[in-house]
Amino acid sequence: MRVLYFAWVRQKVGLAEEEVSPPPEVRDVASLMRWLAARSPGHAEAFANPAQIRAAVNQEFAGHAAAVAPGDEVAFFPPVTGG
Amino acid sequence: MRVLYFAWVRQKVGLAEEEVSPPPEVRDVASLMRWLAARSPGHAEAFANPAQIRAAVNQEFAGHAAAVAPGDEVAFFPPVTGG
Amino acid sequence: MARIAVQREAFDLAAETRALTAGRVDVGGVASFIGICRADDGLLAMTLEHYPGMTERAIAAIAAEAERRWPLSGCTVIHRYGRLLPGEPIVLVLTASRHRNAALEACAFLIDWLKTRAPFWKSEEFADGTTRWVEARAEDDAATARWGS
Amino acid sequence: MARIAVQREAFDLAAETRALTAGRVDVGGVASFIGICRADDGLLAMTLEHYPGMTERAIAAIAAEAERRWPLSGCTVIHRYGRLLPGEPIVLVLTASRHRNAALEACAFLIDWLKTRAPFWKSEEFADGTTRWVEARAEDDAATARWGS
Repeated sequence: MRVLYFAWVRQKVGLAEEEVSPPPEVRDVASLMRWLAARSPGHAEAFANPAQIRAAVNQEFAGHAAAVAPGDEVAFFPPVTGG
Repeated sequence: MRVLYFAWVRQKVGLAEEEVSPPPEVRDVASLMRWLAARSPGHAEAFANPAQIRAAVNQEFAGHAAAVAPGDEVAFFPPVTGG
Repeated sequence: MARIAVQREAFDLAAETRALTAGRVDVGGVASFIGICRADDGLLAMTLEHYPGMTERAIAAIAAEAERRWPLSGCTVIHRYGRLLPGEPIVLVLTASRHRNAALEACAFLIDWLKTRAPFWKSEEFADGTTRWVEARAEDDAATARWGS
Repeated sequence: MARIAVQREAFDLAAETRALTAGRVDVGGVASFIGICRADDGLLAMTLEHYPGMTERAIAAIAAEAERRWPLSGCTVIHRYGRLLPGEPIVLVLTASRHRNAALEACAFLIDWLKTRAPFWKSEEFADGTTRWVEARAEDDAATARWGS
């Protein structure tokens, strides 16, 4: 699974992207965030308040209940500020 | 008094503008239209249906009850179609 | 203070946009609208007649109303007259503001009011040799009315 | 089919406008909006980060929604990324239609949806050496919400 980070999520994690292999019980965005938070102090800080985090699964915006599976591209970022 | 005509009013009257000296009882746009209508068959045709005519007095849109006086510039035209 | 022009010539969108923003760092958005002559029903050309003197005053009054309603940093209205061919631009409205909504709303307001409050008349020439004066449309009056008076 | 571009470079408003109208005689109006970097609060520069790949898809989806809602003859969205200085343009939205209202409304819709549905993030640099991420604003969500979903 490819995980991407943007904006202050990227800065806190300290990585723009990483390949991860979460265990089978990680089936949705919310559980993936909890699992990623345990990887480093930076990850923990980035995911300390999940309500601040938005996600995309395979380049489509996705809620925290959305399913994730091996092979997916999952991105985490703050609310967008385009335009 | 300077009177100007635009669009099909101008075409029907056959003039773009003329200097006129209406009698003192011509005090508003409506009575000026009635007085002008008697000047020629073209004027009569142009002013046959006063409801189709809009006016400006001294370059400001004016209703048919608006006052007119010697020295004014009065214009007659169909509803505008700008933009 | 708006820039108003009534002219035969075409206008330069890029130059007019630059003029509204050059040297400024407080403009967050520029909205524009260009009205263009369409070739509906075999139209060959359109001739716009206007009321020199009053036209400039009327457009300036419309622009002043937009500046009263929205916090604009700049506003440009250029309206052409004379004979125009299909595809040719007729009118340009440009509005600049700190905020996008002010620019966008003022731009829509200006073009709606120009339709019903600027002294222009359009005569259309068709392929079959006929000509006709464009009549005012009830939907343009409705579009003006939605802004109140 | 909209033209979508996500690029570092500035865009050419006049050329993009011409591209939407060249050779056509059925376009009655072209509306545009340009978003520009402001120097608020001592801002020195703004850096836009985006999500390559998803950005183009998200903008294409927003443009397709505009084309579903309004009868557009053309639509262009160009969004820049990278470091931009005050006064520099950030985003261009252009819409063309037979009718002015369709062009104007679709243009306003597109910029509202880009604010809240395109994956961009802005980091601001200030004269005092600090930087901060621009936070999403409730009023942008409200502006998006007014169009329904």
